[in-house]
Amino acid sequence: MIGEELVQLLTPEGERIANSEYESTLGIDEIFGLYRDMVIIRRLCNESTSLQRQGQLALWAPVQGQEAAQIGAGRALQPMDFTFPTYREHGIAWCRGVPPKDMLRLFRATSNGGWDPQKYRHSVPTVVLGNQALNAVGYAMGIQRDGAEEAVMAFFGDGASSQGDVLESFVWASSFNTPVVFFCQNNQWGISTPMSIQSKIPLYHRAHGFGFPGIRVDGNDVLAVYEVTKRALDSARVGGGPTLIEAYTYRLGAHTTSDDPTRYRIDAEVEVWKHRDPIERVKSLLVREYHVKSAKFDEVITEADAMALQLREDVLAMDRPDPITMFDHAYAAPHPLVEEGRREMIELGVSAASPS
Amino acid sequence: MIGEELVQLLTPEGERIANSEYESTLGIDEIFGLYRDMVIIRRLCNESTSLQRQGQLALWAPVQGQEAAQIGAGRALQPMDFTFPTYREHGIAWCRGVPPKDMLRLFRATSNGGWDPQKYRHSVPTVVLGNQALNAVGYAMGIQRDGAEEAVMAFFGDGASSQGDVLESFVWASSFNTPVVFFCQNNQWGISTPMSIQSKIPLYHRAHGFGFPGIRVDGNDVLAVYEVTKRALDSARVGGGPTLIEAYTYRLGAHTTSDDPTRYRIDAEVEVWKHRDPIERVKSLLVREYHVKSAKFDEVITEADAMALQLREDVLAMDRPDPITMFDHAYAAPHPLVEEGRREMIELGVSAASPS
Amino acid sequence: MTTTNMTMAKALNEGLRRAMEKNKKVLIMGEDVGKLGGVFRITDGLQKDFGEDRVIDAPLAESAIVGTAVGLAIRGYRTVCEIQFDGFVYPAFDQIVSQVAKLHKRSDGVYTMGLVIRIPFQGGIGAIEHHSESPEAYFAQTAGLRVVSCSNPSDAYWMIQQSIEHDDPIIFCEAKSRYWEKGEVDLDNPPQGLFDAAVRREGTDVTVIGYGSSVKTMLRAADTAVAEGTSLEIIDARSLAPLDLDTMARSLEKTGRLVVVQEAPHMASIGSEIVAELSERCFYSLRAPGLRVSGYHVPYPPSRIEEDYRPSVERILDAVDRVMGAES
Amino acid sequence: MTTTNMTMAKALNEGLRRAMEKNKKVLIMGEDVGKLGGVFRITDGLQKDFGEDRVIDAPLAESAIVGTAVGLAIRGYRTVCEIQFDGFVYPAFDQIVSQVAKLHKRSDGVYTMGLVIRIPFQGGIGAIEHHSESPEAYFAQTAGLRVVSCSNPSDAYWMIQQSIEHDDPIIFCEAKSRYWEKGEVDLDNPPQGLFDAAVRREGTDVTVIGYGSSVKTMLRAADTAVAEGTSLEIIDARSLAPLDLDTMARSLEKTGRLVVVQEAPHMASIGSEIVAELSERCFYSLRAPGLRVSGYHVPYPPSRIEEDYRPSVERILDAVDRVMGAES
Ligand SMILES: Cc1ncc(C[n+]2csc(CCOP(=O)(O)OP(=O)(O)O)c2C)c(N)n1
Ligand SMILES: Cc1ncc(C[n+]2csc(CCOP(=O)(O)OP(=O)(O)O)c2C)c(N)n1
Ligand SMILES: [Mg+2]
Ligand SMILES: [Mg+2]
Repeated sequence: MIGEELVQLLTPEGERIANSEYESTLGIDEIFGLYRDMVIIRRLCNESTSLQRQGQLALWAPVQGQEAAQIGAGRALQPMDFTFPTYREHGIAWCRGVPPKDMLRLFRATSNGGWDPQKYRHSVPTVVLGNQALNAVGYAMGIQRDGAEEAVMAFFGDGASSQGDVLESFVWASSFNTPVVFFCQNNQWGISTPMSIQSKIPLYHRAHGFGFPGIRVDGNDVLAVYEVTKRALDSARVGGGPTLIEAYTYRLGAHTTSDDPTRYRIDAEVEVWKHRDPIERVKSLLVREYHVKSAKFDEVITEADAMALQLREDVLAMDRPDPITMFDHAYAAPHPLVEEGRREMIELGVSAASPS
Repeated sequence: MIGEELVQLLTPEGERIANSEYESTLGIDEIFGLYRDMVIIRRLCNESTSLQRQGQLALWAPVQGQEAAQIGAGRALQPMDFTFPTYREHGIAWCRGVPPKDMLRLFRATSNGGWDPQKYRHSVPTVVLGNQALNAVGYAMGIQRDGAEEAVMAFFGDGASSQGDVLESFVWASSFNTPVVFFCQNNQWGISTPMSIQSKIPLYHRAHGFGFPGIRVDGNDVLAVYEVTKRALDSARVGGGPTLIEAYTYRLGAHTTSDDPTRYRIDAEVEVWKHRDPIERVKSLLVREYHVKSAKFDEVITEADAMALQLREDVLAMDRPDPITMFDHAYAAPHPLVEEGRREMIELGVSAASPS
Repeated sequence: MTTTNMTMAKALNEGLRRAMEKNKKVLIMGEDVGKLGGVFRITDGLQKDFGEDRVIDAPLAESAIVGTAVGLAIRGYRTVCEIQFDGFVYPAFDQIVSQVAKLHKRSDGVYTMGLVIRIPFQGGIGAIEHHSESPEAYFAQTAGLRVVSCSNPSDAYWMIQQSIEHDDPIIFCEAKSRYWEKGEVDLDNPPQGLFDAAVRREGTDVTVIGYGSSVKTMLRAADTAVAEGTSLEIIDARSLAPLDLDTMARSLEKTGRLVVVQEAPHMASIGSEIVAELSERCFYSLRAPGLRVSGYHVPYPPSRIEEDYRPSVERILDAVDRVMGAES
Repeated sequence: MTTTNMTMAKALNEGLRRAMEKNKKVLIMGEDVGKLGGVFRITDGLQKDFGEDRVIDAPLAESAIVGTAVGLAIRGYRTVCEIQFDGFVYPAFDQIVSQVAKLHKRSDGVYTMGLVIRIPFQGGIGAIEHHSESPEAYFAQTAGLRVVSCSNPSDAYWMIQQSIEHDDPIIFCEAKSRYWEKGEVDLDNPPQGLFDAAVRREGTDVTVIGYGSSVKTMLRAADTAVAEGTSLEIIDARSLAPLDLDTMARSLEKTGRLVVVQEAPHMASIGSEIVAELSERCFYSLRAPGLRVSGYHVPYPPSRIEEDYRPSVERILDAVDRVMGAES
């Protein structure tokens, strides 16, 4: 499946590859920064998985294996851009500045969102597959009307690519030439559904049928993802219209902590992909080409550990919300049924709010 | 827009064109038959329009300009195939053997269907844009499970091509390699919405992005439509999978009798397309190449007039249904709310049914 | 007070125009809303005057019309989505229920879902299938949405403006069979709040509550009832979610008898809610069971027989007789 | 009578298996229903035994799952569609309302829409958003559909088979929080008809009606009530559309007091319908207004606080106290 059509700037061993279309524009500091981001996200993910095992989270959606796809895309974004994630975009959230503890509110089941989407210019998670693609195109239509040089990125998976909403969003993005980049992480699986059930041909081709560019990038190659995404965003911001980026990658872990992937996929496949680990790849480059010392790598690990410790502390301190908060923001304006419910709950005495 | 990508076997003047991929396999009798079908359908359409003007129909959806697309496709079907039409497929219905008066029940507002879809292997009309594309793929999945050599054809318009259901049907047809031919009549307009709002590139390309063949045929060239459709159906029946056929044509009339196209399109455009009339084209061929005499053409007109007369008679005789029939077939099995309604109506005395 | 006489269709058009003039962030989006002015001409002339950027002809995809309006709302725009006919709102159902209704909550109040989804609803125009449906209860049921209905020019003119100004998402149901009826519109002052019911005619014997196309039928029933010596109080619910139960209960305390009228089948409907709520609130004043006069529980019939499906004067009076005769 | 003890999940699995054995035209289609056996393992092992042609792993598109099942029905197949979670049925809403519900009618009875749409519904499992919804009233309202709910192994085993055999399309709501509870199943004889309500516990003071996950809560409330000297009659509605109003009315004639319990918010809900219908049928026997104990009118909350949203024993008893105290 991985052929010449795939944009790659690094081999799995971390050696540079010449590509006729793209070259890496990043220096040592930036590459090291990407490395750092990836290590932190993996650490965050591991910590969250163990928090879930310990009963501290209701659920967790791991991102192992997809760090390069998310960090490459996330770092290509500009602050003024806006992003529409699914439930698995922890790396993107990290790049947008969302505090890790806020990312976990959804999974601790204390919030259906978790952060201020306008502050971070990163929308709340969309769990219903595909809805966000249309929302992103709409946001991009707003950018056009504002005459702003901004872009929107819509995230979705290989599985969601079959949903009518994602496909309609391609129609609209093309018809209105909206500044939107569709970033599809093809991690080969939609829970137990293999990619082959969603499409017989590489996914990025789908864009061509709608009249805009589609491109497949090695989603485990952070340098390639960064460059491909950056160019698509740059183009979108100045009227170049939409692009579909298919980041070809792999979900090394379970779909979520509720999932049991041994029921539907074989270990050998996972092993193959472990050899394409996105973090090791760039580490090799940093060592070989930039002679980065192991102390420097250790620093990142220390930093990641500290982050994880803090995260754990924050999560444990995250209390069950007062039930009365379920009535807040159900509507923007006062609503009699909401007020009726609020009164009833106060009378029942299950809330800390005092009876009125 | 019409370029070399378009399959054509006849010029607008009715001269044969060599095509590297397709050649006409039809002899004089068959070609004359197609001509006859087209004339009858146009006559049916004119009669229906005037019936509507005279208050005898609630609505009519004209098909002028699209006769070649429908008759070419309709005659390429085999009896065992199954078809899923919209509200405008009068030519297909004709080819399937649906009696003209039954086609008009929907438009006289005496039925939501009008004919026995299993008898004619032609489904009842689907008014909600795009729904039928998925229904057709499901039917095709049934054919596969039966191991039958049959194909399904799903009809839709350029406008409906933007609906999620049509796009999802492409995913499914490709993933399951179903025996379905998608027949899109691109008549350039979806009510007032020009084709350019649905797609910036030719519609037939869309199939390529889903991994199956798409082909554009001159929808006003009945010989080309016939050959292209026949090949797609033949392939589908023996496991060749889906094809999208874009019949490039034009809606010469209004969207429906409720529509006023002068509000959104210019006469000049209509004039251009009148010169591409599908009936004149094949008539020229019959005259030039086969020396068909005018008496023979007159016979067809006589036949069409007789059909129209009969149709008018049938429509005028089509009574308002007994209101009590609204309770029939609402459910297959007895349902208390239906029975309650039926009882109430009988008590009200608005039905011919006697009080129980 | 200067009033102008116009049709409901024109009143909607004028209301939209005024909302667009007042607020540059107001957009209109839908199928055929531009040059054609919509199949009912509600947006006639607006694209010409406000441009293609503000009156957007959409590709034919309802989920996308609503889904992009959600994104526009996040960006600070207020989009009035036109759904061409009631029966075509269902492709957008997922976006409405999962995003429109829930994003304000999910974002902890950061996102304002100030959008309006206009739906020409109910039957009575002799149309083919899917053009005469009553989907209002689907939306009324959905926490996060509000549902209102208009059936006369004054309400049309004002309610559309009030809806556009409102910060919650609003499903705006227009009684399409009333589009061509004329009435007086006071262009200076709204007759009442968006969520208030209106007593259209005072009466003493039976409270008859309905909305949309049914209001006119109810008023005709009231005329006939007078001749029979029965006085009906006619209430136009106007807001279907939330319901103005105070106005309804006040009437019921007076009459003690209730009939609810709607084109939708009665199963889990607005009518069920009104009867259930008022049976609770007015338990001791009710002198007869609250009755519903509704469409039948069958798919909307071919329009040649639709008048036998829709609540008629006769069926309303029949229910009135029953609540009058039920005296204990 | 030989009975076997099994969980509700297993009972559904066995019921599906038996239906597939009996009729070769029965198919299963849904996301992850094959190797994984569904996220709740309801279809565990079925693909292995019946093949990929009969247990179909679907691309991720709900409109397509239902839309193709419609085509399969036209071809004579009976498809059991699995919707992964309640909150993901909305993309299929259009196909369900416009085609599934109406094609039998539109084809004048020629097409049989014998398909079943299985929806694990309601909350109580600590899930994230969209995994705990109660969409049943959307479907109950829709003429052309039938809606049933199961909440114990015996019903699960039999109702799924009865639904598959039935010629009308059925929305099959499974109380997902009850999947893992065990109970006796008589494998030889169904306990009752598909559309019958069941009196789960006899009582004399108050009729408490509910369905799905609420039934167990209602039974617990009945236990507590006994201690307080109040006798509750507990009715599991089972069929939500049509409702078995005869069984309900019979109980109410005896008790004179009604409480309806549901997780859905009360607005235009199944509960509204039950109260409205029974207020009409049992007007002269009702000793207090019928009350509804429902979810609140807000988007389903984060699951850490869901137990304060779902009807609790306390809230049910509170309503019982109110109908008991209302004595006139
Ligand atoms: C409309 C809808 N249907 C079903 C689901 C249940 N579901 C959650 S994630 C998932 C798989 C998604 O796969 P993919 O899009 O590839 O994303 P990934 O999880 O691999 O990141 C499914 C079926 C859902 N969230 N939304
Ligand atoms: C889901 C849906 N939305 C809107 C409509 C209203 N409508 C009926 S026909 C039509 C235009 C369809 O255009 P196209 O698909 O090109 O078919 P044509 O009428 O040109 O044959 C529209 C918008 C509908 N029937 N269904
Ligand atoms: Mg995936
Ligand atoms: Mg068209």
